[in-house]
Amino acid sequence: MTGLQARFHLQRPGFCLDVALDLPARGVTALFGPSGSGKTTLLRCIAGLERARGSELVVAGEVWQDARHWLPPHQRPIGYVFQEASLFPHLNVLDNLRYGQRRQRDAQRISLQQAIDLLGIGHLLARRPQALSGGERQRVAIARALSVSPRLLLMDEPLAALDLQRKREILPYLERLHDELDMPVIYVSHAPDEVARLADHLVVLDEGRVTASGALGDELVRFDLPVRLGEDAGTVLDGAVAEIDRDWHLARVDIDGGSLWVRDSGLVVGQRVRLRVLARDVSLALEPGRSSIQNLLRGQVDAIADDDHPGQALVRVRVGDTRLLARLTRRAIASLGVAPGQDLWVQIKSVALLA
Amino acid sequence: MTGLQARFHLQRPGFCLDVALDLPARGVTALFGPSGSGKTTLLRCIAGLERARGSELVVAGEVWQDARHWLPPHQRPIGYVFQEASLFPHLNVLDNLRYGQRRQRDAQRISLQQAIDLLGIGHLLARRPQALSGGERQRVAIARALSVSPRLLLMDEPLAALDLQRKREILPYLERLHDELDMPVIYVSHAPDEVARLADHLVVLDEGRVTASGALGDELVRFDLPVRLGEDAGTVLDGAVAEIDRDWHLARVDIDGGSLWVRDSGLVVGQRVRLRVLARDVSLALEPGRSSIQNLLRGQVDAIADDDHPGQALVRVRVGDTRLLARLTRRAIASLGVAPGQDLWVQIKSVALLA
Amino acid sequence: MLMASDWQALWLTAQLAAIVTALLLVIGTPIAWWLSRTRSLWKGPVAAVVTLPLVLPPSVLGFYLLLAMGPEGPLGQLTDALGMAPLSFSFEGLVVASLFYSLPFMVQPLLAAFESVGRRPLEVAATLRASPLDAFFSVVVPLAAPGFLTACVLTFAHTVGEFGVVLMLGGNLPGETRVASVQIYDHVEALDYASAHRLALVLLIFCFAVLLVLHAVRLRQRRADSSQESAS
Amino acid sequence: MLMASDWQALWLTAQLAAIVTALLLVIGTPIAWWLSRTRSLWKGPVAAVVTLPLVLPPSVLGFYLLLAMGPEGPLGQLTDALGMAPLSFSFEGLVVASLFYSLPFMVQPLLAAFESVGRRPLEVAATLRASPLDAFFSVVVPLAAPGFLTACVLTFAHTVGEFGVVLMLGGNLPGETRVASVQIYDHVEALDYASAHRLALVLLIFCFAVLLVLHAVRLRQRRADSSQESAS
Amino acid sequence: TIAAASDLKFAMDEVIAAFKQRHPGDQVEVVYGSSGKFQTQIRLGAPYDLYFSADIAYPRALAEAGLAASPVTPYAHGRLVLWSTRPDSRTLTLASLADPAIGRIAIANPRHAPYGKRAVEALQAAGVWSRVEARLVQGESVSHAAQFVQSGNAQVGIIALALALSPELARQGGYQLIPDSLHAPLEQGFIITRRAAGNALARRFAAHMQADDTRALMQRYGFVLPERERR
Ligand SMILES: Nc1ncnc2c1ncn2[C@@H]1O[C@H](COP(=O)(O)OP(=O)(O)OP(=O)(O)O)[C@@H](O)[C@H]1O
Ligand SMILES: Nc1ncnc2c1ncn2[C@@H]1O[C@H](COP(=O)(O)OP(=O)(O)OP(=O)(O)O)[C@@H](O)[C@H]1O
Ligand SMILES: [Mg+2]
Ligand SMILES: [Mg+2]
Repeated sequence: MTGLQARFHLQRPGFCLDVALDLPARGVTALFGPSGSGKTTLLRCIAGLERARGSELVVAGEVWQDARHWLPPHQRPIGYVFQEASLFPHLNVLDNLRYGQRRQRDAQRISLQQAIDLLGIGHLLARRPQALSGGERQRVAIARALSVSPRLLLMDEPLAALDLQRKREILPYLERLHDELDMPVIYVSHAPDEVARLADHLVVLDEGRVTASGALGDELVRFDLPVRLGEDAGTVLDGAVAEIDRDWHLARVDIDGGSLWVRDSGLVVGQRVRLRVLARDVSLALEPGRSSIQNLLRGQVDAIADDDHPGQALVRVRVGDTRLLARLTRRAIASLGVAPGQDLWVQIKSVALLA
Repeated sequence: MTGLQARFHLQRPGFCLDVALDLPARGVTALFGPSGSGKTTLLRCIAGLERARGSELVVAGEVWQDARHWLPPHQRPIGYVFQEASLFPHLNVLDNLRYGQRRQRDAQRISLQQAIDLLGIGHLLARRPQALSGGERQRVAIARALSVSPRLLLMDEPLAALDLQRKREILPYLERLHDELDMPVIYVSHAPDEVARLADHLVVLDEGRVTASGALGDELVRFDLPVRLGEDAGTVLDGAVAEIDRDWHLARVDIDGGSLWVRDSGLVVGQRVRLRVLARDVSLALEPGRSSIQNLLRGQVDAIADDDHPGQALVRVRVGDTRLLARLTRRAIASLGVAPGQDLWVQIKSVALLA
Repeated sequence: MLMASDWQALWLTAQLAAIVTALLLVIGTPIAWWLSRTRSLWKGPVAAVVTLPLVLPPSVLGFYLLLAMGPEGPLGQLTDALGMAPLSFSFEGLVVASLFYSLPFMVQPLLAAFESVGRRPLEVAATLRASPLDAFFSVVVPLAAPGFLTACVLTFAHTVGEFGVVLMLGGNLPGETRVASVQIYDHVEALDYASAHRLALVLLIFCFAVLLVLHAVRLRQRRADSSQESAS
Repeated sequence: MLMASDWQALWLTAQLAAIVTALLLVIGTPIAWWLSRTRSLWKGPVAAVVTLPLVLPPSVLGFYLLLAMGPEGPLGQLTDALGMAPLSFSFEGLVVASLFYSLPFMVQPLLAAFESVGRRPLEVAATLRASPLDAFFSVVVPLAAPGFLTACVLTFAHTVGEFGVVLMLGGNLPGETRVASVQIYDHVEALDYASAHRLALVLLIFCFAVLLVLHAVRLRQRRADSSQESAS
Repeated sequence: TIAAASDLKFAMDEVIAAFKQRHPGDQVEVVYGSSGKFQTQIRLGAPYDLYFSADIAYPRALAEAGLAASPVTPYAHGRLVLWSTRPDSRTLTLASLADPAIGRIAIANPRHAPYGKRAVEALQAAGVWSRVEARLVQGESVSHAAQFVQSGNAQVGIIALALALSPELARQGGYQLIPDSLHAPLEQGFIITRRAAGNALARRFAAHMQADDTRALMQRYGFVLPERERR
């Protein structure tokens, strides 16, 4: 009786949201889907901002709405980052932040000061929202949603207007929040790297319907995944740090079937980490050569599938129990004679450490 | 006397825009910079929405503003996509689009119908903006900016709320527009792949000042580039299609110093194309091995520079007159003995065809 | 049910209210727009002055207007110089007086509406080649529509009910200045309550119908908007 | 410069206008809010009815109120049943009458202001744990501030200038119902123009000052906002 | 509290002053206004103790309705005058009004103001009605009619003598009496209202109205006094 069980049915002229969802009790659920597929509408339903007949929503065993109950939005313990920042124009930044803080009912679990620091908005506190840049507004909106110490966080493309550098600062903070506070997050994003980094669970919407829903790792290696991730197709691996090479600032992470070297940024031996390997970074070789590619694993071809482009294919390779995707040209597959069952070397040019 | 020459000085509490710019007469100029660095403010100055003393702006030899002249915004032949879609709430989508079209002075050079089709907003024409999703609004805003057949297009993060698929459809259209219509574009974006794909020219802003400005290719191989492109560091190469391999859907593109195989998507022999090679996709090897990596060039190490992370370095390699960046771990550099002047093999896992 | 003079008075009232509302729309809009945009120090005083006609008792305002329209008064001298007939005891005089008296009802609601439009829609219009004037009509006016409606409703209703000024200045000439409000007043003063009740009732029904139509327009517009929900 | 009775009348006027404005704020706000949110079919008629007091000539309205407050009228019977003194010819009666008469000036501008606030700010407030009532005060009221200001200005000024109703209903009792507008009217009727001018001038100056302060408040608020430019 | 017709304003102020001198402890307030309005208000419970009407018909109606605590007492007759700011104002007659060059003629509203009603009668009796009718403007009261003339918007007014004698008007123009044979008498009367039935002060004031010096005073202010016998 934990997690989030939802069934929404909302009819609009030209659009119909019709979803049944069962999301895990913790972690980040990424909501993916093309423009106009109903992501925002779904978040609004969860927040209680849209009222649809015959809908049901149970969060952590509490009934928020069903045929007889209706918890009004202001009594739902959520935080909501709207797609447009929607700050209160009559309040300055600090008062926008305080607005929610003053009204929270539960114990304050999130330090507003820390959020302010991490989002880099300390110097803006006295300003009116009208005097902020687009990215600044968005950061304030994130801090404001956190100010109520929500028990469920709904974020509608919160990082869309931010530069890479900022994203890199904010993402780990969000990760920590949901890890430490045990606060599930539903996160709409168009950026596969954000999703890969943050999400544990993936829900794909299309024309108001759920077309895929499952654990992130499982979903990503599905060839028929309805989201075309394109350049960002890849896999997510969980592993543990086995060794730190201080001289070269590298860390060895053991995964099932081998180990990979990743950049070290203060890891400790034994720590559990998540790695992301993009299909485009994986190449296959018949013999190990002397190249700058440091990660070389022994693997076996599992399956070959079409890719977006006819000149390319996705090859799934098993390394122990780990499955990796490799993107190759058809010609390379032919010239190396790659076929299911074949043993070969897997070269990984680059491994991203996610968490 | 072509191109755009600008000098703006705008003082705000806590922020000062102080730029002198000289942009080329055609092509796309990408405006890059962290949140709050003044990108929107710069666009607003160019559009005439901010009026700063002692500013100068000359576009294609016409003085738009200087000490004595001031061309009011509505007489500047620009198209502006605002950072927030800013559609007129009292008009439906079609009337929003017609608003500009009715008022354009010059000949209509852009087919509104075509823009509508390409932006996929045909089914939304009768709706009010309030009934659109975030991405739908943004697409309408792009079409509306084009509806005036501008001679200079200013776009403030126009694709931020769009999914990859949509971006992939819209980007080529924007490319074609600026190619065919000879309409310079100034494009604010946080997405390096958009920039790399579209831009010919890069301007980097930081705290209201220009910290870099130049042709995209030149800027990208500068080690000291103030934009930290991170995973997206790389180079852009110009070449010509030399051969088409119909069986494998591949095309060979000759660049200075060698040739590269890229995915073919309807190229013709002799066509000039732009290629993008990310540093993360380039590996170096002492001897050519048998791997799935199809692009192998002979090159010479030019220089080695620090990268974001101490465990890594960027190596610049000369292939003929072409310069490529490779991202390697420090340990790989040591174990292969990579040093300036050294000859070796350059393996390129993936080449993106941009235009 | 009503006497002929009652119908005449009603017709005169309708004309007066319609003309005054139309003229004030033309006069009040630029004033309100200027007030909403200016940063001049005059803004406060001008806004206050525009409201002042309200605080004088109507018959006193009428008295001062009577003085002004007399041969010695500035308005009287003006009409004289222009070779026009004096304004007092004429329909034109009532129109002029009502313009003064009802000005605040036009300007204040418009001012509030213009202030809530903000600058962004105008900026967008400018980038779409709309001149400031064009943008005003194509963007500001539709966005400020509820304010315009309020302003017109208040102005119209108030001109209908206005009576002190008219009484003071009109001379009660049938067909010229004897509007419905004065007529009802006369009935009451003459203790002819039955006539007063009837005329008042007809006036109320007439105005109720006018107001209902205006509100229906607004309502339908709002419906159209919000059947597609909020946001922007 | 003024006689004692003038000061008394001014003081009474200030009290009346302040009390009426304050009460109407309390009465008009929920009406306007309901009108701005409802989708009921009653919306149009109610909005029209709320405006109707405007179209009756004030002294006629006063006459009907007098009937209503008289021993036979519904209000008179009510006060009687409650063991209260009759309302007619008392300050309380003036307050009640002014509430009727000035209601449109409060409701209409508020209605327009509420309609322009839109739904989004309320949604945001709800996600930040504000109950609807809380959100109304913490979000809607500040966002509708220009509308509140307009409403209060019009109500206040109009109550000051109101006179037909007061004369009919108040009976011109010094210290009880003889407000400044009636006093000026008396001076004019008695052909005592000098006194009328003086009192009118003082009244104008007083109201000008009040209005200036109100506008200054609005202005300063706007300045604070827009010194940092538009957008949102 | 006394409710008095507007045309009494100048006389009544002095009457009250004299009364206060004689009865120093007594508090008297006076309110001036239109007689018709007062009648309505008294019917509906206005707190007036004495009602001095410009038209005796109003207090009579009240008395019939049982709202009077005294018989209806006539206290004066009003006189009509032609008043104008023209230099030749003292030579004007009703007949001369027929000349269109005279301009606009202001009268009080004949529907509810007694002086207006009598003015119309006088114009009709003088045989000029049809020639002046189009040039008549109606004021709400006699003082309003006087203001029309004062401000120059009308040229001649038919108003109460009491008003024409007021300092303000006496200063600005001249008057010519209209023979009272041309119209029904402007009989003015007062009553003590029912609410003041037990009010000794009201009785004292009523008595004061009948005193000789008061009558002399009234005469000075342009009222013709009724025969004593008519009491
Ligand atoms: N108020 C509304 N009234 C009617 N239709 C609406 C309304 N809001 C959104 N829609 C439509 O509902 C569909 C889903 O909208 P929604 O905002 O949920 O999309 P989304 O997945 O969030 O898209 P985006 O990524 O562009 O923000 C769209 O087709 C949209 O046009
Ligand atoms: N109206 C204003 N008044 C005062 N300061 C402002 C105003 N608008 C923006 N600023 C400030 O000016 C600076 C530049 O803002 P600008 O909007 O140009 O940034 P930007 O580069 O577009 O950022 P983003 O990527 O977040 O949109 C910021 O520090 C911002 O806070
Ligand atoms: Mg959305
Ligand atoms: Mg910006």
